[in-house]
Amino acid sequence: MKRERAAKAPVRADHGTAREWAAGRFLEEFPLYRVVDEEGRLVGGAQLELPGSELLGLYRWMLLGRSLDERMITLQRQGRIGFYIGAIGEEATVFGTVAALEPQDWIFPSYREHGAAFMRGLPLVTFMANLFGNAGDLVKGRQMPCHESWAPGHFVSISSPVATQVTQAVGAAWAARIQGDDMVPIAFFGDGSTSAHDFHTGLNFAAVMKLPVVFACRNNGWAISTPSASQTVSETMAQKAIGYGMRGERVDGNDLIAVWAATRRARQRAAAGQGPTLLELVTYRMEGHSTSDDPRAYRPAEVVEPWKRKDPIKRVQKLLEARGLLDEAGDAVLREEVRLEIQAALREAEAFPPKPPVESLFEDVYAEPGWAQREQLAELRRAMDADPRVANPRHVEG
Amino acid sequence: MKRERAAKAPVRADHGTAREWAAGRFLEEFPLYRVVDEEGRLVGGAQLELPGSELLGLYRWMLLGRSLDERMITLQRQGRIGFYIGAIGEEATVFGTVAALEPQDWIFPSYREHGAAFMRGLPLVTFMANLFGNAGDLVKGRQMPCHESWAPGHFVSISSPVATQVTQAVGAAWAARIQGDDMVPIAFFGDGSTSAHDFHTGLNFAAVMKLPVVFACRNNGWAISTPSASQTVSETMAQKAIGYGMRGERVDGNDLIAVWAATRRARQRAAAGQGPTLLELVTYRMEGHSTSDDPRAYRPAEVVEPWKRKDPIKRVQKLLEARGLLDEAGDAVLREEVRLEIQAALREAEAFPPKPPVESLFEDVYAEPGWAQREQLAELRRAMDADPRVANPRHVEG
Amino acid sequence: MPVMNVIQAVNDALRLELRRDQRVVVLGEDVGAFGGVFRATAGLQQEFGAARVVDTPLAEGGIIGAAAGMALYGLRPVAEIQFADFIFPAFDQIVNEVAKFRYRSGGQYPCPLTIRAPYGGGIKGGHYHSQSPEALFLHTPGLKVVVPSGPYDAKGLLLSAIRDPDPVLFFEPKRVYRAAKGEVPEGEYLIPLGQAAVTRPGTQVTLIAWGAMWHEADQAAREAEAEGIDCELLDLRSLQPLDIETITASVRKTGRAVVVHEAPRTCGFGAELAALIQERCFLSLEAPVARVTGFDTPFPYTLESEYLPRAPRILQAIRATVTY
Amino acid sequence: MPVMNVIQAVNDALRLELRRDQRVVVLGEDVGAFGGVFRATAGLQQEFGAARVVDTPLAEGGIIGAAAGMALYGLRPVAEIQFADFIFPAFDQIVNEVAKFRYRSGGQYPCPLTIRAPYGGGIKGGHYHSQSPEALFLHTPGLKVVVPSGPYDAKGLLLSAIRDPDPVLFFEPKRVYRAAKGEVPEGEYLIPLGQAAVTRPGTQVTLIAWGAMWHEADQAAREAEAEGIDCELLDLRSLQPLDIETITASVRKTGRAVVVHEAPRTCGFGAELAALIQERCFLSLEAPVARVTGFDTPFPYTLESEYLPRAPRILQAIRATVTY
Ligand SMILES: Cc1ncc(C[n+]2csc(CCOP(=O)(O)OP(=O)(O)O)c2C)c(N)n1
Ligand SMILES: Cc1ncc(C[n+]2csc(CCOP(=O)(O)OP(=O)(O)O)c2C)c(N)n1
Ligand SMILES: [Mg+2]
Ligand SMILES: [Mg+2]
Repeated sequence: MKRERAAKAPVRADHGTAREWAAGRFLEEFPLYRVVDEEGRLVGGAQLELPGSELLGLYRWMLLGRSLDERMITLQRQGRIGFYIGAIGEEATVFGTVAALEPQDWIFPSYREHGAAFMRGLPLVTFMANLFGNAGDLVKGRQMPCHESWAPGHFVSISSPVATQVTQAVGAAWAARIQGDDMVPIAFFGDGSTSAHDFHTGLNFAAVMKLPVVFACRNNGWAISTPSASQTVSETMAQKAIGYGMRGERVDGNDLIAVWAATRRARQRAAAGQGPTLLELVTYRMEGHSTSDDPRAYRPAEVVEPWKRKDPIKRVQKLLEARGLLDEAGDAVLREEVRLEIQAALREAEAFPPKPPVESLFEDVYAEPGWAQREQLAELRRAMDADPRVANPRHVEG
Repeated sequence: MKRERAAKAPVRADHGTAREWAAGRFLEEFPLYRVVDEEGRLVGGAQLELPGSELLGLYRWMLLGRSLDERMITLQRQGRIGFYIGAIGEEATVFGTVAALEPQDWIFPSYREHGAAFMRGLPLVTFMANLFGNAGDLVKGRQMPCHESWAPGHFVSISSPVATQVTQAVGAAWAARIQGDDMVPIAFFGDGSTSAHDFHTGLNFAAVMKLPVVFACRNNGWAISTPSASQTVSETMAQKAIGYGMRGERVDGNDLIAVWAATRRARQRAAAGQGPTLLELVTYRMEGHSTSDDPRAYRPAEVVEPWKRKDPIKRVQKLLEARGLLDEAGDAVLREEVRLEIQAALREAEAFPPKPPVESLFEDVYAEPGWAQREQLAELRRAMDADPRVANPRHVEG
Repeated sequence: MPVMNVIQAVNDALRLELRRDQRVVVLGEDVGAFGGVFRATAGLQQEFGAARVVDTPLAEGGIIGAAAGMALYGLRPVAEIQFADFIFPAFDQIVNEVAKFRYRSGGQYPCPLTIRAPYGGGIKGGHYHSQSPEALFLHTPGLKVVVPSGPYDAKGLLLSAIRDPDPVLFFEPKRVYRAAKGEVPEGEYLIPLGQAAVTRPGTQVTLIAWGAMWHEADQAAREAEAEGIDCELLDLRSLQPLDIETITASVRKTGRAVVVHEAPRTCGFGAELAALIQERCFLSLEAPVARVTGFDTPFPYTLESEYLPRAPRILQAIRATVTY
Repeated sequence: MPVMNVIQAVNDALRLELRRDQRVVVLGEDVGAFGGVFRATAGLQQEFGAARVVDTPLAEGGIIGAAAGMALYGLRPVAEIQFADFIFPAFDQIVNEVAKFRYRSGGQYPCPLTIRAPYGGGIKGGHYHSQSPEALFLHTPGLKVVVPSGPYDAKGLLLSAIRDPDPVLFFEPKRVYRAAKGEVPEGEYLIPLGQAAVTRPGTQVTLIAWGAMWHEADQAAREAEAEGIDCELLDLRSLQPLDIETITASVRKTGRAVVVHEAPRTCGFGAELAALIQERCFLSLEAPVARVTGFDTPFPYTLESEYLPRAPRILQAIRATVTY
C-alpha cells in the first residue's frame, strides 16, 4: 500500500520543501522528440524505421487530407455545405499516429481526424455525404458535417462535446483487456480539451487500471480564440502525465516520423501491459478553428508565419526527395491523382437525394422505435401531407 | 506565448525521451515536511514559530474536536442522532490549517472540518442542533447531520457531493482579487476527491488565473472502502500540482506545527500574488468513514496500528510537556473542561423543539417564495390538519 | 421459493448475469471487496474477480464514460452510482453521449449499458441522499428508465435491463431496499420493460405510482376501499418505455387518475402523465388528473415525512378526485 | 430609439450592468478579446478589462463552480456557456450546488448568478448545437429560467436576471439572434421576471410559447386569423417564475390551449403546462391541451425543418383544438 512507502520517505524540516522549479524545467524534462528536421534531414543519429513505400503512402494520405480540407472549405464558402472543420497543418498528428496502430485498434476521434477514418477505409464519397447530410450519409443526416462514424474501421462516432471520447477510449481499452484482445485504442483531443473533466477522469482511470490506451493530445496552440496559455500554465502538456503516475512524452507533431515512432512505442508499451501513455503532439492550427471562425479577430497573422516553415507535408516531401523516393514530377502526379479523387467523390456525393427519408428521423433512438416515435412519425407524415411547408426550411425565416 | 518557448526547447532523437522515472522519485521530490517528530521533538534545526499560548489553545481545540467526535459517535449509536462524520486522527489537518489563516479567509469545507467552524465562532450548541436537525439548527433541519453553515465565520455551507467546493473556493479567491480584498480561501478535500472533476477544473482555473487560494488535500488513505491506491497511482498527491504548473507540497498531516507552517507559507505566497498551492496533508482516517460505515469489512485492524503511534494530539501533548507548557494535571483539567462544555451544549441543543416549523420547508428556495411554494405550504397545512399522520414518520414504514 | 429483499434480489440478478454472460462487468465506487455501501454487490468480486467487479476511482463521469466505452466495444457493463444524487457529474456522458450514440452514428454504435442507482427518500438522507431524478432522464430520448417497487420485479427487470440493447437507468428505491420482502424465484426470469403491473383492479379511480411510492399508493388504496372507494392501482415499473395502453385503458374505464411521485412537482414525470392522460382520455375524464408529489423545494431532512407523498396525502387526493 | 437585434441587446445589457455595478463579472469560453462565438460580449473586455471579462479554460463545470464562488462572495457573475448543449458538464454544480445554496445554508449563503447560453435549433447545428434543455432546470427548485423572444425583452429581462437575488438561467434563442430586430430603449429598463406578455389578445384558443417558437406561434396565429380563428398568444418570457395567473385567466376565457416548444415532447415544459392547465381550468376546457413540440429523438441536422414545431404544424394543432 502506498501509505507504507510514504511513511518511510525522507523527511525534512526546512521551509519550502517543494521544489521551486525553474522556468524551463519541464521543457527540458520533456524534450521535443524529433526524427526529421525542417529540411527533411534525419536528426542526430536517427534511423528511418518506416519503409519507403509506406512513407510514400503516408505522404499521399497527407496530400489527400490537405487537399480535401482546402476543397471543403471552399465548398462551405460557396454555400454548398454548412460547416467544415479540418486539420490543415496538423496532418502529421493524424496520419502518423494511425499508421503506427494495428488495424484492430479503435480510434476515438475528436473532430479533426477524418484522415484516420480514410486510412481505415471510409470512402471519401461517404464522408462527403456526411458533409451534405444527404441520403448517402451513414449517419442519416443527423449530425453536423464532420461528425462521421465508421464502424467497419473501428472509427468511433464523433460528437461535439470535447473530451468525452477520452473516458470512452479508456472503457474500450478496459473491455479489450477483459476480453483478452490485443487492441489498443487511441483517443485524440486538443490542448483546450485538457481543461475538460473527461481528460482528468480518463487519464486517471487509465493509470489506476494500467490500461492499454494511447492519449494523443494534438497541442495545436489554440482552443478557438484562446491560446494554450489560457488553458494551462504548465509548460508542457506532457508533464500532466506526472499527476497521474503515467508516462508522458512530448513530440514534434509536425514530424510525421516522430509521431509515428512515438505512437508505436506507446502502443508497444500498452500492449505489453505497461500502461497508458500521454503523447503531446506539438503542432499548430494554421487556419481558423472551423469555417464558422475567422482567426483574424484574435490572432495576428505574424504568429502563424514561423509555423509555415514547419509544414508537416513539406517536411516529408523533402525527406522523400532526399531519399530519392519522390521527384517533382512524381509529386505533381500524386497531387493530381488526389485532386481527381476528391472531384470524383464530390460529384458522386452530391448526387444523393438531399434528404434522408423522413422515417429515418425516428429510427435508432432505440433499437426498436417506441410508441412515441411511431406515433410521432405518423403525426409528422400527416402534417407534411396537409402542408408542404412543414418540410420546407425557408418558409418562416426571419 | 508558450508556443515560442516550446519551439526553442531542446530536441532529441533517441527513443524514449520521456523520463522513465524510478519508483520513489516523487517521494524524494516531495519529501514529507515535518517540524515535530512522533516524540514531540523538533526535527533537525526547526524552530517553533508558534507562541506557546497559541499552541496550547490549538491543543485544546484538538482535544475538543476529538472528544466531540467520540461523544457524537456514541450519540449516533444510541439512536439520538441519525448520522455523524468526524475527523478522529486528522485533527492537525483541520486546526493547523485554520490557525494559519486570517479571520477574513473563507473556508470551503469538505465534511470533516467542523473544528474549523468552531474556531470561527460556531457555537457547539448550534452545531449540535444541526445534528438533531431541530428548531435550533441554523440550516433549518434541511440537511443531514454534519452539514452546517456558518456565515459569520466565513465557513461555507457543506454539501455532500465531493470536491464541488474546490471550484467554488477558486471563484471566491477570484472575487476577492477583483475586489482588492486580502482574502485567501482554503478548500478542504480528501484523497478520493482528487479523482473528481472539480479537483481538476478547480486547480487548473486557479493556476491559469494565478489566484490566491490554498488547496488542502487531507490524504487520509481512504475513500470509504478504497485505499488511495485505488484513486491514483501517482506516488504523492503533491505531484499533481506539476500538471497544473502549480506549487505542491507534501506535509506530515499529523504534525500540527508542520501543517500550520505550510499553510502559512501557502497563504503568504497567495497573498503576495504568487498563486495557489496544493498541500497534501498526509494523515490517516482512524475510524470508519462515518457512522454508516464499519471498516472491519474492508480494512484489517493491523494497518491502523502504526498510525496510532502517530496520533496528532499526543504529539502536541508531548511537545507542550517538553516545553513545560503542560503537565499531567493541566491536561486533565483541559480534558474535563472540554467534556463539560460538550455536555452542556448537548443538553441545551436537545432542548430545542424537535422540528423546525413547517413553513420553513418552503422558505429559502428562492429569496421570496413563489406561488408554487405558497400554494404547496397551504396544501401541506390542510393535509396535516385533516390527518395527523402526514407529519408522523412512523405510520407507514415497511 | 426463497424470500428476498430488494438488495438481495438485485444481488441475485447481478450474480446470475455475471455467471451467464462473460460480457457483463460491474463497476462503481466501493462495489468491490466491500460489496457496495448498500451491499448490493456483496460477494460478487469474491466470485468473479477484480477484473469483472471493479472498484473505480471517485468520479461518476469516469465511471459512465468508461462504461460507455465498454458497451461500444461489446461488453454489457452495469455501473453503480452510489446514490442517484451523485449521478450529475456523469450527466453529460449520459444525456449527450450514451443516449445519442446509436442515433448519432446511424445505428453503427449501440451503447447498451445499465446504470444502477439507489434512489429516493425516506431514509433520512437530506438533500443529497434522497433525490429522485427520473424526469431528467425521461426528457432525454435514447434512454430507458426502470424503477422496481419490490424484490420480484427488481430481479426480473434488472435482468431485462442488462440484456436490453439500449442504455437503461435502473433506479432502486432505497427506502424499501430491506423493507420490501417477497418470494423470488431462483434462476432467471425476465420481466419485459414497458409493461405496467395492475396490482389492484378497480373501477372508480386509477392510481399510478412506481418505486417506493407504489407502497404508499397501495396503502392509500386499501384505506380508500375501507371508505368505499374502489381504486385501480398501476405500478408502472418502467417509465420509458411507458405502458401507455394500460394507463389509457384504465383511465378510460375509471374516468379519474391520481399520479404519485416523490420528485418535486414541477416538471416531474407526473406532469407528463397528466398531459398524456388528458390528451388521450379527455372525453372520459371526470376530474383533473391529480398529482401527489414531493414539493418544489430541495429534499429536506427533518421534515421528510411532511415532504414525501405518503398514504394520507394520497388518500386525500383520491377523495378529492372522486368527489370532484 | 435604436434598432437592435438580440445579440446587440444582450451586449447592451451586459455593458450597462458592467458599468453600473462593479460586482458584475463576465466569464466564459472565448468571451474576452474575441467577444464570444456569437459576439454577444464583443467589446466588453476592451472596455472593462481582462479582470472583469474573462476567458476561462474549457471546462463548463469550472466556469459555473467558479461563478458560484464569486456569487457566494458577493459578486454578480454572468457566466456564458458557449452553447446550451455544453451545459451538462456543469450540471452538478447547477442543480446540486447553485440551486440549493440558499436553502441548504438556511438562507446564509445566497448564490445569485446568471448563466447565459445560446439555445435552441434552427441554425443547422445538429445534435450538439440545437438543444433546448430548459425543462431539466425547471425540475430543479431554486433555479429561475428566462427565455426572451426578441431584443426588447432580451435586454430588460437580462438586466433583471443579473440583479435577481436568485440564480437565473438565461437562454437566448440563437435562431433569432440576428433575425429578430426591434426598437430598444437606450439606458436601463427592467422587465420583471414572472410576467408573461399577452402579445395578441384573442378569444378562441390560447397559444403559449417562448423564445424562437413565439415567432412561429405568432405566424400561426396570423394565419389562423385569416381562417377566422381568433388566437390569444402568450409569450411566457420567464418559465420560472411562471405567470400562472395570466395563463389560467386566458385559458378560462378561451377554453382551449396549444403549447409550443422545441424540446422533445416527453417531460418537456409543455407537459407541466398541460398538467397545470387541466388542474386549474378543468371545467373550462373544451379540448385537451395540445402540445406542438420537437419529437422524441435527438435534434437532427438535415431534417431540422421537419423536427421544429413551426407555424404550419402549430396551425394544424390550432385547427384541431378549435374543432375538437
Ligand atoms: C464541452 C464543450 N464545450 C465547449 C465546446 C465548444 N468548442 C468546440 S471546439 C472548442 C475548442 C477546442 O479546443 P482544442 O481542444 O484545443 O481542440 P482544437 O479545436 O484546437 O483541435 C470549443 C470551446 C465544445 N465543443 N464542447
Ligand atoms: C460526487 C460524489 N460521489 C460519491 C459520493 C459518496 N462518497 C461520500 S464520501 C466518499 C469518499 C470520499 O473520500 P475522500 O475524498 O478521500 O474523503 P474522506 O472521506 O476520506 O475525508 C464517497 C465516495 C459523494 N459524496 N459525492
Ligand atoms: Mg487546440
Ligand atoms: Mg480520504
